[in-house]
Amino acid sequence: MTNEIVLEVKNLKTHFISNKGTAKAVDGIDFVLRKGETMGIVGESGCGKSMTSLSILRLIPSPPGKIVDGQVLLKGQDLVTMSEEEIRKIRGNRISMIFQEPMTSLNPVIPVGEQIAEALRLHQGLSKKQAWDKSVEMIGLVGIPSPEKRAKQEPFQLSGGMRQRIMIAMALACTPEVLIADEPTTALDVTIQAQILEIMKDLQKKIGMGIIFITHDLGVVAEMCDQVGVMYAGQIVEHQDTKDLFKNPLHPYTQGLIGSLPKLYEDQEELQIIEGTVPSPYEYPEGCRFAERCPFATDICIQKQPNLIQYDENSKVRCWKYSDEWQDSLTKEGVAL
Amino acid sequence: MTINSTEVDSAKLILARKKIRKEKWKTFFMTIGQNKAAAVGGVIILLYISLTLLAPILSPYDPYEINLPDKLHSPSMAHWMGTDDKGRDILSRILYGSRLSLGVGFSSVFFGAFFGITLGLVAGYYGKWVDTIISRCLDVMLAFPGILLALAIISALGPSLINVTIAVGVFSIPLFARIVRGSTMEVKKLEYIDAIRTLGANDFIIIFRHIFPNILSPIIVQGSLRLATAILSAAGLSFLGLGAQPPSPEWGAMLSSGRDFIFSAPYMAIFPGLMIAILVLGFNLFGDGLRDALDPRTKK
Amino acid sequence: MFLFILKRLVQIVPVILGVTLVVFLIMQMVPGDPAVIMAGEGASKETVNELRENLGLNRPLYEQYFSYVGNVFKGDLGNSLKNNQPVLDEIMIRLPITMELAFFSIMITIVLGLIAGIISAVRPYSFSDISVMVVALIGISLPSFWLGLLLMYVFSVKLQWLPVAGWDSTAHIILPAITLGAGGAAIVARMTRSSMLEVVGQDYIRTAKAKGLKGHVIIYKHALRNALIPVITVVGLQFGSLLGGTVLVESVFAINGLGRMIVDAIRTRDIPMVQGGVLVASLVFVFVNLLVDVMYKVFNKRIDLN
Amino acid sequence: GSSSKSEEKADNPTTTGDKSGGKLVVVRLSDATGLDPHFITDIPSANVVHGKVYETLLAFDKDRNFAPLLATEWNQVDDLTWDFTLREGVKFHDGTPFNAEAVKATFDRLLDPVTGSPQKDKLGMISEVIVKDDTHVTLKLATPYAPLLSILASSEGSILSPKMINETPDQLATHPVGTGPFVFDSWKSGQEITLNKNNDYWGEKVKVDSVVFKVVPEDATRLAMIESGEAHISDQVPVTEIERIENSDKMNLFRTDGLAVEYVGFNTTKAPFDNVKVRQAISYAIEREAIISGVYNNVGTLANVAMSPQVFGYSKDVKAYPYDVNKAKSLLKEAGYDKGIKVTLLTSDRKERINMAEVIQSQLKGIGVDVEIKVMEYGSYIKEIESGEHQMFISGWGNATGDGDYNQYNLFHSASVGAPGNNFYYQNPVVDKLIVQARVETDPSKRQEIYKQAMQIEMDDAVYVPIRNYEHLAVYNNKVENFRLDASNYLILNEVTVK
Amino acid sequence: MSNLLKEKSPLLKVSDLKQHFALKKEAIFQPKQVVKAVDGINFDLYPGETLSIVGESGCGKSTTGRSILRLDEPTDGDVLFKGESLLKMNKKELRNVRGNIQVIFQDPYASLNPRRTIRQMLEEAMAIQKVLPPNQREARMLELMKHVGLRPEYLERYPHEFSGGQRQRIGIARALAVNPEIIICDEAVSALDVSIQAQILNLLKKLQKDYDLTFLFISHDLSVVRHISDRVMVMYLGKVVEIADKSSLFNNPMHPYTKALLSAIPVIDETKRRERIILKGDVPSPINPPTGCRFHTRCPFATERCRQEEPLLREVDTNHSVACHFAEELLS
Ligand SMILES: Nc1ncnc2c1ncn2[C@@H]1O[C@H](COP(=O)(O)OP(=O)(O)OP(=O)(O)O)[C@@H](O)[C@H]1O
Ligand SMILES: Nc1ncnc2c1ncn2[C@@H]1O[C@H](COP(=O)(O)OP(=O)(O)OP(=O)(O)O)[C@@H](O)[C@H]1O
Ligand SMILES: [Mg+2]
Ligand SMILES: [Mg+2]
Repeated sequence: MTNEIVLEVKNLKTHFISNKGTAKAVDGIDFVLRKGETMGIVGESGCGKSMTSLSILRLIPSPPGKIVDGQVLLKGQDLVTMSEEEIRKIRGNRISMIFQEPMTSLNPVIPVGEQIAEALRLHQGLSKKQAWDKSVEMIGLVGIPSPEKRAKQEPFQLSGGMRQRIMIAMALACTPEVLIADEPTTALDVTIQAQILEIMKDLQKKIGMGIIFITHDLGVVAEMCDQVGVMYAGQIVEHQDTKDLFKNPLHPYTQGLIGSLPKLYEDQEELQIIEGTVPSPYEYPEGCRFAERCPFATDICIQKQPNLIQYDENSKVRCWKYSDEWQDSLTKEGVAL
Repeated sequence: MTINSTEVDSAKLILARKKIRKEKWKTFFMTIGQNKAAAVGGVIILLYISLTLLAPILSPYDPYEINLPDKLHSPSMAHWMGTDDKGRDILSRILYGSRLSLGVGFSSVFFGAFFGITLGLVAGYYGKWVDTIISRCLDVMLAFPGILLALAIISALGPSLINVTIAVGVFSIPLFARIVRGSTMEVKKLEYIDAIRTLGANDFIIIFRHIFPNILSPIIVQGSLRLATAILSAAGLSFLGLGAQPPSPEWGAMLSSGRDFIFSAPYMAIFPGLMIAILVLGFNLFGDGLRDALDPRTKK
Repeated sequence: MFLFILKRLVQIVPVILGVTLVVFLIMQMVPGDPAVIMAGEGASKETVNELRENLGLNRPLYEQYFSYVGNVFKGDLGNSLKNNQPVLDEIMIRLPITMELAFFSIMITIVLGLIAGIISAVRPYSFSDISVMVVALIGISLPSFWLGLLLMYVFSVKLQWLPVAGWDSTAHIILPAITLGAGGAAIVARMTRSSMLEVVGQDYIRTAKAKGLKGHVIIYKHALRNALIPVITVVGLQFGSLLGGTVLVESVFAINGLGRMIVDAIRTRDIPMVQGGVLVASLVFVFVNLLVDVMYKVFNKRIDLN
Repeated sequence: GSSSKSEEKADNPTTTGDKSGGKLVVVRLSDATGLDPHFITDIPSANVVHGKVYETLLAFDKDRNFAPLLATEWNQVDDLTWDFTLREGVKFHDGTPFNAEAVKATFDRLLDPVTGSPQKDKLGMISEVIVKDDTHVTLKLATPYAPLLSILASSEGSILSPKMINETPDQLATHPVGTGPFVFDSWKSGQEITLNKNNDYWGEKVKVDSVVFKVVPEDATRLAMIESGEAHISDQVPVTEIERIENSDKMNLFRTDGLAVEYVGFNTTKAPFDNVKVRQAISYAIEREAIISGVYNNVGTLANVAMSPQVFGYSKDVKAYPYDVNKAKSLLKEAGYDKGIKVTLLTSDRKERINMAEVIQSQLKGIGVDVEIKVMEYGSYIKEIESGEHQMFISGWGNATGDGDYNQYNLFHSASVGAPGNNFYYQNPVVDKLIVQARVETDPSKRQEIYKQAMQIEMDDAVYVPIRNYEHLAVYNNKVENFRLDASNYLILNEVTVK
Repeated sequence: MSNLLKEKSPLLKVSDLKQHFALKKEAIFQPKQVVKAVDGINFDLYPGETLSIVGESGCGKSTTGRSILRLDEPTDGDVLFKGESLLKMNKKELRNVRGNIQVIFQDPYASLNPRRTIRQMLEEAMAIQKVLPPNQREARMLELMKHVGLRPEYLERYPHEFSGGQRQRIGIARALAVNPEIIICDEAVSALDVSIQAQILNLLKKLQKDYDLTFLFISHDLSVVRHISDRVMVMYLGKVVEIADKSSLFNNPMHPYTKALLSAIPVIDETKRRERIILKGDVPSPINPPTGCRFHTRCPFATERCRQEEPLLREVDTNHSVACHFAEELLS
């Protein structure tokens, strides 16, 4: 991990403020992404994965959404405080996104080639003709046969897999430094998913961008990512290199998550489960957000929020269990592990 | 489980049930209340309804009493909205007329909704040839520009407020039917309908207990917007002299007789015109607000 | 596409047949003997009977209907009872006028409606949005004939900027077209707004933003085209009520159009005229709907999927 | 540019050059139904051609005396024979000369059953038209008929081009060809009819270049057009606008007494109006003066019988029932209706009539008669009163000829029960006899006396309540001069000038 | 275990089931287009077992389930429930027998009527099938709620007041209310997060034991399928391509499609990853399915024969049937 840092997110907080109250969708996210590296973000539905990715490019629906705190540094340049005009020049150019739903993320009435070419004309100042040619080239690059023909078609004429590839082509057209992929394969079949993941890996090798890969599928993470952040209730609760995470999950939530997956090559009578439900983003508990469901929770977990602490060189975890206070709280209570 | 604990349980349950009912209404009104437009619309409608009920108390004069020497007084302290060409107090007539105008609106929409919903449910649920036949018939009805259909019906039945109601109702049948048919086809595909079918429910239960309640919101929205149009259409028919019979103070008829005085005594047309416009506005606001409030997309 | 249009054209036939049947039946229910009305005040019984015989009003109903439908397909809509002119000729005098009025009104509806709707949608809940929408709501709520009289009073009688009534010059078109188009414009404005707001919330708009496109490109290139799809349908439906609305507006502004012709014909029990008029009005309506469907299909190719 | 300016000029009917007489624009409620006098049954249609395109043998002058027109002299030889001397040097608009043959061709067409003219009956007593020479013609009658001249002076007596009659009779309905001061130009159905000045007219030529009859159905719109100068004359004026017109410096009002009357009729065969006491009670209870002033704004005069003072045979000595509520009440009591009755009052959808109905409804409330108003659109209204299902109805009777026979025979003779006009379903042998007697009586003063007797009986039987003698109104822009309406509501345009 | 099963008579026997949907015609002269969603499939379902159907989106899994229940009227074939033909029943007979086969649907949001409380749903279900005398239903409802792990006072609530996992439990309770013998789970856990999914899977397993249920489990998630099933059936474009005991199928997939499918699943444990077979192209449309073997367009081993001749489903090993001409050759 000697590569230069391209993106650094510091204490990012995105809240939704409405008359129902404040939903802390993203509540203090920190991470670092290096050139050529893939970072995975996993977590259950609603934990704030998408909002994190949208916040980076300031695409959260506003109102009611608002970035209330933090920095997003692209090679040291803060995106959060930039003018709208400046960030527009970064979007689709230096940082690109791929969205979850290939069905709805393309404009249904514009030929796909044009949808790609549009960004090229804007950011790279290409002529109409040049942009179109480049766009056709990109479509070929993501493995769609007869790209000239496909470029002229509209999204409804393409299959889901093809559309997602178009999305990838669009995102990569301007050779961005950072690619944010928000559940790019969730809507696809496994065999198609395998195709897409393969293409993404190939292209990353060619272009060398850093990827933020958002998913809830731990299997995909295992295959795609170098390091993983596990999110729970708007926060990162654990951050490790991928191999370590699956070998040695630190946070009780990560442990529960891995445990509740049915294993493909093992027989299990019963699956391990995490009791309870995720707290509402409108009213997070004061202490650890997972405490309510945590088999190890003690008083301190309920009273005080843990910080994301450095566990070892490449691992961080947000859990009292790994803190210095843990032993104290246990002895005070007199509970033995 | 002992008998005792079940009893306790069911007592708890009944309480819970009551609370839920109450809250259901409360949330309904809250959602409406939160939508400013709907709230304004609702207030306007309530105001009109109370005018309707209180007309006998509020009216300063007999709305039918002809008093020729007092004709065409412009608005004054004695006659806030002036008097008409027969010396009747316009305010009193408007107050009494709200009954008729609202009545025409509500009953025609009810009429149209009743047949429209039934046809729409049947067409949407059974599909196939039933749908084809009903849809073609609706096409025929829709192919008539609405007011022409109403005109033809009224000239067949003779001009009267009831016939206006029927005529206006008839041309809202296809509108309701289309909406209901569409929603029915949508809801029919949902899994909970499959679920009730796999439980062995018959068509009647499926249509009326499971589909109908779930397509109510577009119906209500459509209904309140139709009310607006119905009142306007009825006024239009009265304008053509095909509506309420004299001396009834229906607003459309008042407006229609006032149009001869649009230059010399404009208040005769302006007040009923305003009353119609505001009422229609009320229903439009309410319907729109309702649509927003009931739309699951905006709710979430 | 060609086949689609052909299919739709074929479907029109039963609808038109249905229309003729309904009009025919309704006109049968209408009280008032056309022969008596034609003969005029104080005509003798013999005259009336003679007239009735000549008009074929003594034949059984179904016979009258079938011979009527047969003639319709030959392009013969019969003769007016009133002036004995071919109904088709009478209609052809007025149809262009009504179509012209409808055309200009629908233009007003579309242009005003779209502009207002876009202004509103670009900055939702802003002052301009709210004021445009308030005006739109008022526009919907005004009875059209009332609006027409008010406009006439202000612009023609008081200010004398525009002619009062008639259909002779461009200036004559303005007030009736506004009167007729206003309600529709308001509806289109509201539809455009809500449709735009919905489209703006769609994933592909987010994609467009993520590409770094400029705001106006997003609005006009990505959002508007999609937002127009439901608007087209509304405009199509609007055209229907517009045809109905011509009845009132043509009365107010003394325009010799189809709507007024039908109303007059109903009043005078000129049955062939009513039948012909309603038939043509329905045909126009049905064709406009076909046109709307075709446009809808062109704009929204996704429909092919289902 | 200049071209647009000239267009503007052409558009504006009031702009006239020195020489040109300009275009006169007349706006009216409804279009003509046809322009063939043998088929015209309504005044709005007749108004377009009568005295403008077509001329009659003789005409009424301002004072409703007979004046020569196409005939210079006439002479009743005996009860059944009339001689006419025709004007020389007159040509139809199509170039055909006007002569005795033309007169014969016209009347033969009218009387030929094949033509199917609804007006045939009015001149049905003519048995033969004899051409003596080019300028002399004789009418032979089957029965003596006193009112002959007045019918000949009406629209029904128009003389048509024999060329048209022989060659293209079907076109007469849309393309009238007569001898009048105006030449038919064009008819845009439902919109307007244009007549041009006849530059070859035999008499004094009209002052305007052309006249356009435009259809403008809305009262308010018509008035706005007159006020703004967009149109010049409107012959249908809402009575409620009189003050405004009179106060306006842009508009003038023309009023003239008409030949028609308006009355409330009873169906004498339908309970409770089969009882003469009930009819009388109602007659006492209606305050007619209030209607004239309140509803009609004093347009027209209080009628005493169902015949206008302008009509031959009128008598002012027959008195209507005075307003007397007590009498009315006691009569009702006598009739056994002291607990009140419910009746329906039928009217057509003319605004003034509806207003009148409302006022009557309110007046009759005073004697405990509960009136339900039934407004019917004209066609249905006619059907209803002809079917005899009605009770009380508001109606009027015009009189194109100005003769009492047209009035009494159609309204009260038992032969006219139902469709022809006796919608009272009134049958009184005495009255029948009197009416027939008046028909053949040639002595005007004796005829007058007979009509008076008949009318007195009708009044005693309280068949109807006379309300109003018509007064015709027209509004015209102050750029128009020398305009008048005649008693039959015809526009007289011969001398009109437009500034 | 599978041998034991075979000795029992099947609870449900599906033979040559076909479900073709006619597409709406665009124009009068256009030939009729048909989606062959399910195109002649055979299988048996034995009492007490869990048979899973897997395959990619659109291959006809749900349609199979719906055809069995006659939610869509099948085009051809037969379905025997305890030897009686479901397809030949009239409406009334069908309504009566329906209580025996219940469904749990994929979408926990769409499968509950939003206007009805849980109590109303359960009561109605029991009333329609007349499972218990009315006075005993209350107790039964409370029992059901306990079984699926919901609090009894939730009976009065409306569906929108529940989370996805809770809703799925309600759906399960409703299915159980009428004492069914077979439950068809159509993607019953696909919409849920893994932690919730685990809860529901455990619940289903428990209920199967308690009530002696038979499951037809439709899913595209192979790890879930492996966890829950006894036997697995793989479908591709409306056809069964392989059906076998779970262990046999997962350890020894025979059909090239099954192999590719299994290899495409992302696996956490690196040591267990198979060599990935990346299939080319997209799933063909069921409107004009390829001739011969439907998989030949994407099959790395396809030959001319595959293009011409449709392979039949044949038993290659005990309780392991596959529809591939070259199953044996490919094994080696
Ligand atoms: N418009 C909004 N108003 C209020 N809250 C919102 C809004 N959009 C998102 N949220 C909240 O933000 C939180 C995070 O949402 P986000 O979409 O980031 O979740 P996610 O992790 O991407 O989930 P998924 O896996 O379902 O995509 C959610 O709990 C949601 O309640
Ligand atoms: N009512 C219908 N009309 C027309 N085609 C249909 C209908 N229902 C299903 N289909 C088609 O039949 C095929 C099989 O659909 P089915 O829902 O059974 O697939 P599935 O295997 O359940 O897929 P998924 O995993 O996406 O649920 C699809 O191509 C689908 O489009
Ligand atoms: Mg997300
Ligand atoms: Mg499915």
